[in-house]
Parts: sequence; structure tokens; C-alpha cells
Amino acid sequence: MFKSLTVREALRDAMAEEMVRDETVFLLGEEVGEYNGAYKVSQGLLDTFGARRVVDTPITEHGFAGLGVGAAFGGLRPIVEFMTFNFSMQAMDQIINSAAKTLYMSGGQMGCPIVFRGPNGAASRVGAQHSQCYASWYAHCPGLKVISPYSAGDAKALLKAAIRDMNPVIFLENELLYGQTFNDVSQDPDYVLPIGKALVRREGKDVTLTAFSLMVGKALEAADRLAEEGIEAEVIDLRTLRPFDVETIVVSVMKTNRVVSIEESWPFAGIGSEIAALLMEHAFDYLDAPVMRVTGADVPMPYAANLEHLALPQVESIVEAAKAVCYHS
Amino acid sequence: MFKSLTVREALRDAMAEEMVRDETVFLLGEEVGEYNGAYKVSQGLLDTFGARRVVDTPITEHGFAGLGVGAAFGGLRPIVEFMTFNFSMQAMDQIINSAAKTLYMSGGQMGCPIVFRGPNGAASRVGAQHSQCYASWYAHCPGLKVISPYSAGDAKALLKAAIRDMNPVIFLENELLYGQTFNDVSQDPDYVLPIGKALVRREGKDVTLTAFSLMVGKALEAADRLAEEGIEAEVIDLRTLRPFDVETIVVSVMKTNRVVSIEESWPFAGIGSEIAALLMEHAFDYLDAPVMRVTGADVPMPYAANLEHLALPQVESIVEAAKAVCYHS
Amino acid sequence: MPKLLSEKEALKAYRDMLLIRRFEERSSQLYGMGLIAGFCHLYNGQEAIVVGIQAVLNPVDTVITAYRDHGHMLACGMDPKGVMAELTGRIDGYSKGKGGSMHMFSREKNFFGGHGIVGAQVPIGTGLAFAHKYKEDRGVSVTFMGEGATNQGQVYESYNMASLWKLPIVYIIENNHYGMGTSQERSSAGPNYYGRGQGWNIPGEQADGMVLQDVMEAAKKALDHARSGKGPYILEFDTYRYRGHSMSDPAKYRSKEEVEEVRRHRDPIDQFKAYILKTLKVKEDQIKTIEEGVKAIILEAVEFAKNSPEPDPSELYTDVLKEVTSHV
Amino acid sequence: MPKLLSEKEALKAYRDMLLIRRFEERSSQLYGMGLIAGFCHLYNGQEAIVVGIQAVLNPVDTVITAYRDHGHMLACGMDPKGVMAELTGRIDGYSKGKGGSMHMFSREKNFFGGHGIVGAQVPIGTGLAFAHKYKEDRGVSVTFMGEGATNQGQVYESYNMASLWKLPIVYIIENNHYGMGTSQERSSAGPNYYGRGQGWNIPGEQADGMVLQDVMEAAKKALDHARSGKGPYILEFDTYRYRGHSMSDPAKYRSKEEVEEVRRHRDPIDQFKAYILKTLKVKEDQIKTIEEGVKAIILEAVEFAKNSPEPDPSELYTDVLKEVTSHV
Ligand SMILES: Cc1ncc(C[n+]2csc(CCOP(=O)(O)OP(=O)(O)O)c2C)c(N)n1
Ligand SMILES: Cc1ncc(C[n+]2csc(CCOP(=O)(O)OP(=O)(O)O)c2C)c(N)n1
Ligand SMILES: [Mg+2]
Ligand SMILES: [Mg+2]
Repeated sequence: MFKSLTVREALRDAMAEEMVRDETVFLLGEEVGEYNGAYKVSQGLLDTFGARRVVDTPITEHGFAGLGVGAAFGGLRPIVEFMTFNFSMQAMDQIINSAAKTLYMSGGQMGCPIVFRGPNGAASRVGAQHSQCYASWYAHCPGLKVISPYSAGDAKALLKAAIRDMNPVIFLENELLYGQTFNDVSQDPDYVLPIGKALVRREGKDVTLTAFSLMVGKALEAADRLAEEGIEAEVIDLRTLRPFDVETIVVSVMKTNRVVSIEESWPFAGIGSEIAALLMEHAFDYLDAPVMRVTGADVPMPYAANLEHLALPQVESIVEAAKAVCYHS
Repeated sequence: MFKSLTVREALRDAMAEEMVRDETVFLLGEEVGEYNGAYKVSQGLLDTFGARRVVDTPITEHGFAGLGVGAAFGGLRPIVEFMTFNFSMQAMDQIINSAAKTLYMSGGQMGCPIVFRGPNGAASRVGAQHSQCYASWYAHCPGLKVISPYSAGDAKALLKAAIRDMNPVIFLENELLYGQTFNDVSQDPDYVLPIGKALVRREGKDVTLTAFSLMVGKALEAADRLAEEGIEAEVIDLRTLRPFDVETIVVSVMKTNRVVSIEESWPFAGIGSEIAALLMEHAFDYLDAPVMRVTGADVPMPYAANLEHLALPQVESIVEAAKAVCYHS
Repeated sequence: MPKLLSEKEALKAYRDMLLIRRFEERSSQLYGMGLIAGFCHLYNGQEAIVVGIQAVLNPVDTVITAYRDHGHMLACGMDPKGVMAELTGRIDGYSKGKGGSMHMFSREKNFFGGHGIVGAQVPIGTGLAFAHKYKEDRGVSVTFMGEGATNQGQVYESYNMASLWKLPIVYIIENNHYGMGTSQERSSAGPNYYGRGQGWNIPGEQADGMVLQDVMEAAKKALDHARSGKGPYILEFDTYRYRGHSMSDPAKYRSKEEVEEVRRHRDPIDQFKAYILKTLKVKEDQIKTIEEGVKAIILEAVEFAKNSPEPDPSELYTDVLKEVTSHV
Repeated sequence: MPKLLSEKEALKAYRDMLLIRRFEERSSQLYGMGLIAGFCHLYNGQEAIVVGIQAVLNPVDTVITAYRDHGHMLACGMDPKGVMAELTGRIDGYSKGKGGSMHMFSREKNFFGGHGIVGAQVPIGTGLAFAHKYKEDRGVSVTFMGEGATNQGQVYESYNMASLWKLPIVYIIENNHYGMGTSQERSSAGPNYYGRGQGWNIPGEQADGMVLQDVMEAAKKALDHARSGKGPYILEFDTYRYRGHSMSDPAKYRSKEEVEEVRRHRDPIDQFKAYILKTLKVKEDQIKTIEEGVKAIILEAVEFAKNSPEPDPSELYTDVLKEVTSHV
């Protein structure tokens, strides 16, 4: 029942299945059709569903994001692909002011069921303008749901949930994960995951590592290394950033009493900051050490290979942070 | 030497003095000229400096923010007024990708000395699209400086510092403060404040209240009330959000061992979250209670008078939070 | 003209324009009394545009506009009570009091808002047109904007997609010559607004927005174009707003004479009244009856809006997310 | 033609086009070898545009473009060594290795980048024009964009301000008929791009971007217009890129024949070479000398770029903020 697929294939299958299920679901974005996706996520969809439902757009993010919002108001269920989320900054006003706030401003009348998806954060060597992580910006804003999966199975089941959701959903993928294979992909077209639930990907009793997207892989690697040194790390894949599953983290902390938060974005007012604040509020007496943050460097992303490596969280820094909160040297 | 002025007048004077001092400083934005500013902040500047230096723009935030960036690259020192920061969302890409990142991407060659200023957060009863606080979004991003003053004196001295700064500065004002008078305004045209320093506005030993902009006033009121109940609150006016003055807070916490962070924005990944995280890292052993956050409600801003009141931090909730961290009932 | 309007239709149009005018006058009063707050943008002077256009729409057609939206809502048949109660921020308002003047909607009447960010409604309206085409429901999206808004880049991004994909949409530019305090001349380069679509192969034309019949004629042509699958059309209407930009604008950027001149010689309601009296031979007392009817409706709306309760505090946290998922 | 180019100038133009072509060929190789990474957009085929325009610029004029920028940098006299070292991400690159292919600048040569976000350079270039006018330095901003970028709304927001304020700017549209895999027909409504400025009273014209002399002639006219205070001008050049959109694009959306057709009959370097051989009677061995000179420069650049060290790790945290304040 679970199959091996790349994240790229899993995402494509999620869209294809939902497009089969619901005639109002369509895909809109740059190069999603004839090119089969800039990163080939929409491979084959144009052939299967035709140009009515797989729509290539001009390079006008502000305009086509707003068009998507209007189509959602008009009764359709758009999936809007940003070639990368970096370009969503041009569309920010439509995403926040039109998509996220209108349900509330209308007293519940104007739902906006839309998915904005695409790769978020750094790819490889693409420089500052193409490497920003938008997780904390979007997670800051009520009216949105924000998902950022790691495995192919989660990517599929959560994207399907996002497409079925009645709200605007920000679906943050990662270019470096697209080619990665996972054997956890459900083939059941009715299989969806609930939005808003974190997953304990590895159990451990000594320290909790929280991460999302690509960083889950790094956290798991770090946990392997830590195990060699006798530290049992519990790894939590956050999966959804809004609504945020603080419970799963608190339960873990009650056991481990130590947390390292990992994210590739900038530290200030990031996801790790929120975790620190939430744990203050919900688990203050269980913390034997301060929550430690491993984050991207507080700089725009450099192009040079060595600097880019230094700018991003690496397994070594996670291991070090975990040891530090365990007071283990 | 210090004079009584409204925040509105202080901001105007700051701009006027800097425009006298430096011929390359100019003001650009909607209604800044003939209308004397939508909120009258630029009152009289067109008359004094003429249309070359006080430039009314079309309603095209994306375009004129980018034009400002280009003018800064070209050797000028633009002050770009957003009628409110809500409209800066349309210009977000130019602010972050062009203004904030280019110095780094150019290896230090392309400085962008520009000030983006205007009212931030909620005014009164203007609804969800006009009431967002952008403090944590901007403070998240390296390459920017972010200032949000409370008093007229700080507004003047920090806006002058911002205009003289070689970097892009986000200057977050508050519409509800414009008409408020403070007697702390220096008349010395050379008086500037350093960016990046918080100010202890009231000393106290029992609990630290941190706030910025309008919320400083609420924190001071809360401190008065707390004093009546025998709790001595120390009130810190953050003033600058990036770079962030964690030292001043830590010094205070070493004394009070308790912190309440106040901000009008949404809680998730806000300034309060960052303060919690920083205090974990820098003052874990000094905290006798978890950092408590008083924030805006996690909803788009409602229009109805009663709901708007509930959506924003009020003095009562600050008092309650302070008592809670003091374990005082 | 008889082609356009029967007597009955003419009287309805007159009534609708008057309803809007009186509604706005009352809004202004309530604002002064502190019952309405925040931004409140009145439509006085521009009534012929929405009423004229509404007259040629089909029920399936959708309407969207900016924040100067009271007229659009009343014209498309939304209940003045619900609109006024929204202005006062009460639970019986169209948005339960959470939206206010700028943010009202009616799915029932196909009115899609009420948007506060200048220009934002234009791509959204283009998306409504996309949905019409996708669903093949033969509807047209009627997307209004001010002349100030036409400088927004997202307008041209929309024109491009609408033209490329032949979307059924009519873009309506309500040119009242000012965007807040900035006159058209100071905000906009180019000979006109309706012609800016040419660069995207979109036909456009201009008409007098103070003359209801002219509005209808132009609108009919544009709607026919869009309905017949030929793609977008742009209409620019020459109009004028009598009041300041919003309730807080004293409008010092123009002379009293300029305003008076328009009020006296070009008022859309006066012009239309003269027309129906003269050409359609409508009787003065028919007009009187209409005027009294309107008065009663407005009074009722005001009473309703004053007496409707504030939303329950629990409403603060509702409507942030919709918690049902779709299972077709 | 003799009006436009002396023999010396013609040979320089030939050399510059060739330099760009060879530079790009080498970039492609180094990319294949893993020495260059990330996005890398080559300029092969479009050389006549930047070289032709550069030939009519004054030193005070400023240039800005998007990410397909190697040609622009070489044409304006930036050192191939520094450009290549940036491509390899080394400390001697124009941005100390921090910017890469898309993000290089030279204040000295008045080259303002190198911008990765489609369309973003257009308001920025308009701001450079604003600065020229403000400083009264008689400079013109020359702002390049692809035909795909012309659909961006910020372009029309820029047109509006440039025309309103009569800014000295020439907008250059390099129409290579594709934006990534999307052909012009699928991305853009309207009869052409140069004419889209009409709605803002901006004159425009089109020329063959594969013929250096045509580029120069059109550019001279446009620059004269902007320099003389008449405001913006739009030039659209018909051109072609031989390579995929970036190094990772196999360009399956067009046929090999289409590419070959252009290479064979319209190549800007071949055409210009034929012209100078025939009309200017330049000798074959003069050409040879130039070609060898170019070869040597490129080899030197490659060696330099390979041998320049990576930036010191401490560079990670420099250049985030500039820590001096201005005291005039
Ligand atoms: C993006 C944005 N910028 C600025 C504003 C503030 N604002 C509200 S209405 C307005 C003027 C709009 O003028 P116009 O489009 O002509 O419409 P009118 O008010 O005349 O109906 C401005 C500047 C806004 N709401 N949104
Ligand atoms: C806002 C934005 N959206 C998408 C992209 C991805 N992208 C980079 S180049 C490009 C195509 C641009 O085509 P065109 O303007 O014709 O320039 P050309 O590459 O042909 O020189 C796209 C879609 C981007 N960089 N920025
Ligand atoms: Mg107007
Ligand atoms: Mg192109």
C-alpha cells in the first residue's frame, strides 16, 4: 500500500488525483504546462488534463496570484505554483490582504480555497534573491494554513489535504528534496493527512530536535551521529507551521527536557523563536536547558560555495547544539 | 534645549532639518506634497523645498519603492513615505530583494541609503487590510535596520539617524501617536540618537515590560497601575527592532527576573517570540517565570468597535500578565 | 433611448440613484455622530455609473469594486439595512460588523466586494472572469476601479491575461478626476485611460458617467462584446465625486466652484429626472412617491443599523478559518 | 553607416561582440566542469544589442539589466577576469564571490546590475533616471528587460512615472521571443511591446537586434530624445538566444531548425564581420588579430577565475550593513 516515490512524483500524483476527483481543481503558474514545470513537478499534467486546467501564465506573480484568489471566490479551487516562493513576494499583498483576510472581513461569507505552492528556501548556489525561506512570515499571519513537508508520503497526503481545505494554504516545498525518494507514499486516492499535526520521526529520550522540510533530514542524520555518542535524540517533523502543533513538542519535552530547533531561515522572529516562546509558556518547568536554535546565518544568502555551506545549518552544528543542551562535551 | 512637540511635528522637523543639511535628501510618496501628507506629517515641506524634493507619486507602491531604490543607488537619499505600511506589501519585493540584499550581493559595492517610513499597525476602525503590524516581518530580514519609536524626541532623533544611515531603514510610525505631545524634542539639528539602543523609560525591580511604539504608552500606564498594587515595573522602550538591543533587556531581567513583552501584532513569530528565545539564550538562569507575551489577537483586525478593542493589547491585559509572572493575584 | 429603458425601468433607475444618494447623505450624518468610524468613502455624484451598468447585467454576472462601494451594493440589490448595519459595525451587517464600509460582500447578489487595497480588486475580478469561462456559465465579470487605481501595475498584468485568454470581463474606470488629493493630471501620463488597453489588444471607449443613458449604452456594448467570447473591454466614465475622498478629507485641493459647477449642470440624478419628466412624461407625483419610498427605506435602515447589537465578543475568533473540507 | 562608426570603432565593436561570445562559450564549459553553479544565463546571439547601445552612450549614462548580464558587463568595459571570477564564486569576483552570475555591479563603469527578480530592474532603472535628473548630470538611464519581463506590472508603473516626470531613460526590450520555455505568443497579448508605451505617451520603436548598425541607429535616436529632456523612449529589439534559458534548460520548446536558421542567417557577429570586410574593407588578418586577442583575454580570465581563492569564511558576515553614516 505504500510505495517508493520521489517527492516530485508524490506532489504530481497528489495534484493529479485531486484533479480527477474534483473538476474545479486546476493548476496555474509559470511553465507548469508545456514545460512540465520549471522543476518538473507538474510533469505530464498538461497532457492528462489539457490547457483548460493546466494554465501557463505570464511572469506576473502579483496578477496571477490575484487571479487565483478571484477564481477561488468564483467557486474554483486553484493551485497556484510559484516557480519559487521568492517570487511570491511580488504577490504578497494578494496572498495576505485578499486571500487570508477576506473570510474574516466578510463575516464568514467569502471563503478562499486556494493553494499556493512551490519550492521555498535555498536551492543550490542561486544567491540571495532566490534563497529566502518564507516559513515564519507566512506562519505569522492568521487566515492562512502553512505546511512544509519533508517526506514524499507527507508531501502527497498533505498537498491533497491542502487542496481539499476551504482556506488559503501556503505549501512550502524544497527544491533539494524533489529528487529524494521515500517509501512512504500511499497509493490510496482517499488517503489524506490532517493539517496541523507534527510527527515524531525518531524516538529518543535525551533531547528533542524539531525541524521541517529539508532540515528534517539533517536532524535525522544528526540523531544518528548523536546515537553513536550515546545521546538518544527524538526528532519531530513539524510538517505544519500554522496551525502549530505545540502539543507534540511539549509531550516530547516532558520526556527529554531539552530542545534544539532547526530551520534554514534567519533567526530573528523565526519558527525557532516561536518554539522558544511556546515552550516558555507551556513547558517552562520541564526545560533543563534553554531551547537552542540552529538557523541559517543572519545574512542574505551568498553565492560562493564555501560561504553558502557556512550560511546553512549543517549536521555538525545540530550535533553540537544537541550536545550543548545536554551539557555533554 | 528640549521642546514640546507632537510626534507629527517632530517627524516633519527631522525631515526638514535633514533636507537642509543634505541636498540629496528628498521625500517621495503619495500625497506628501500638495496635500501635505495624508496624515499631515509632511506639512509645509513642499512649500519650503519645492516639487523637486517633495514628490507626489501615483498610487504605485511597487514602482515608486523601486524608483527610490534606484535613486539611492544613483547617489540620492530618498525618504519614501508609505501612506501606511499596509501598502508596503505591494512593494515588498523591492524592499527586501533590491534594497536589503544588494549590498551583500555586490560584495559591499552597492549601498542603498533609503528610508521607508509611514504609519504601521492599527489606526482606529480601519479594518483588516489597513491594520497590520509589520514589525516582525521586517525585523526578520538582514540587510535592513528597523526602527519603531514612541516619543516625539525619539521619533525626531531616530528619523534623523535613519536618514543619515547608509543602509535601508524601515521606520515604523503609528497613526495614533501622531497627535501626541512629548516634551523631549531636541532642537539641536545635530542631535541624533544611535540606532540599535533601547531605553529604560521607567525603572522598577519587580518585572520588566518591553514594548515599542504605541504600546510603550500602554506599558507605562500599566506600570502606574501596578505601582498602586505594589509592583514596581521596569518599562523598556525597544525603539529599534533590528539590530536588536538584547543587552538592555538582559540587564533588566537580571534585576527583575520576570518579563512581559507587549506588541500589537500577531503572536506567532513576533517580536515577543524573539525576546523569549533571546532570553532563553542569554538569561535562562535569571528567569523566575516564563516570558509572557501580550499581543494582538491572532485574527485579522475586525472593524466593530468592541471587537477591535478586544483584538488589541489593553492596559488591563498587561497588568494581568505582569501580575501573573509575579505570581501575584 | 426607448430601446434602453421602459418607463418602469427608468423609474427603477431613478429610484436606485436616489437611494444611493440619500444613503450616502445619511452615512455622512451617522459618521458625524460617531456611529460610523474609520474610512468611509461616499459615492455621491457617481450614481449613474453603477445604476446604469447594473441595468444591463444578467444575474450570473459578477461585480467587484474597491472601497467606494456603497453604491455598487445598493445597485445590485443588497439590503440597505445590512449595508448600514455594517457601517455601524453591528452583527446584522453584511460582514457581521467585522468588515466595515470597505469590506462587504454578497454571494447571493454576486457582489464580490469591497476591497481596501487600491488595484487589488482588478486581478481578483479577472479571476472571477476566469471562473466564468472555466465554468462556462456565460457570466461576465464587471470590475470597477478608480482612475487613480489604473496606474497600478497589477491592472496591466490583468489586462494581459484577460486578453491572452479572452476572458469575459469588462473593466470599468470611474474617472472622477481625483485619487485622494491628486488630480488626474498629476497622477497619470497618457492621453486617456480607456486607450491604455490597446497595447494588449483590448478595445476601450469613454462615455459620460453623469448621464445614465450614456452609461447604459456603453455598458451594453461592452457586455455584449465580453459575453460573446471576444474577451475584455474597457470603459472609462467621466464622473465626479461631490464629497471629499473619505469622510476625513476636507478636499482643499479643488475649488468650491468646481464642485458647484458639476452639481448644478451635470448632476446625474437631476439630469435623469429632467429626462424622464420631459421625454417619458413621467408625472411629478410619481417622482414624489419614489422619493418618499426612498426616504422611508433609508430611515428604516438607519434605525435598524442603530439598534442592531454589536457582535458578541466570541465573534473575535470566528471566521478566521473555515473548518470544513471539501469532499465532492 | 560611416556616420555611425569609424573603422576603429567598428573593430572595437567587432571585438566586443566576439569577447562576449567567447566569454559565454567558456562560461558554459566551466559550468559543465562544475566551476560555475546555480543559475547562469548566457547571452550568445544577443551581442549586437549591448555592444551597439554601449557605442552611443556617454560615460555618465547608467546601465541596468536583469540576470542575463554578462554581455552588458563586458560591453561597458568591466574586466572579464573579475566577471569570470564572480562566476566561479571567488574573492576576486566583482561581488567577492557573494553575488554570482546574476548579481554583479560596477559603480566605476556605471553598471548597476545584475538583478534576479524579473522586472525589478525596471523601477530601479527609473530611479537612476530620477537621480540623473535630480543631479542634473545630463546622464540617461538605459534600462534593459526581456520581452517576458515586459508583462510585469512594475514596468507600467515605471512608464507612468517616467513619462509624468519626463525622466531621462531609454527602456530597452530585448525580445528574444522566449521567456524560459514560454514563447512570446503565449505570454503576451498585444501587437508588439514597443507600442505599449503609447498609453503613457511614450514613443517607441522596433529594430533588428541582430544588426549592430540598426541597433546603434535606433539607440542614438532614443538617447538623443531622452538626453534632450523629452522624457522616456522605448526600444524593442528583435533578437534570439542560442542557448537554453539558463544552463539547466535543454530548450525542448523550440526546434533545432529554428535555432540553426537564426545562427546561419542572422548571427550578429557573422553579419557584422561580413559588413566590415566588405564595406569597410577591413583585412582578414586584422580580424585574425582581434580574434587572437580575444582568445588570450578569455584564457587569462579563466585562469584567473580558477586560481582566485574562495572568499574567507569571515566574509559571510561582512557587507550585510554598511557601518558608516553620512555627514555632509
Ligand atoms: C495600495 C494602496 N495605496 C494607497 C492606498 C490609499 N488610498 C486609498 S483610496 C486612494 C485613492 C484612489 O483613487 P481612485 O483610484 O481614483 O479612486 P477614487 O477614490 O477616486 O474612487 C488612496 C491613495 C490604498 N488603499 N492602497
Ligand atoms: C518575479 C520572477 N518570476 C519568475 C522568475 C523566474 N524566471 C527567471 S528568468 C525568467 C524568464 C524571463 O524571460 P525574459 O524576460 O524574456 O528574459 P530572457 O530570459 O529571455 O532574457 C523567469 C520566468 C524570476 N526570476 N522572477
Ligand atoms: Mg478617482
Ligand atoms: Mg526573452
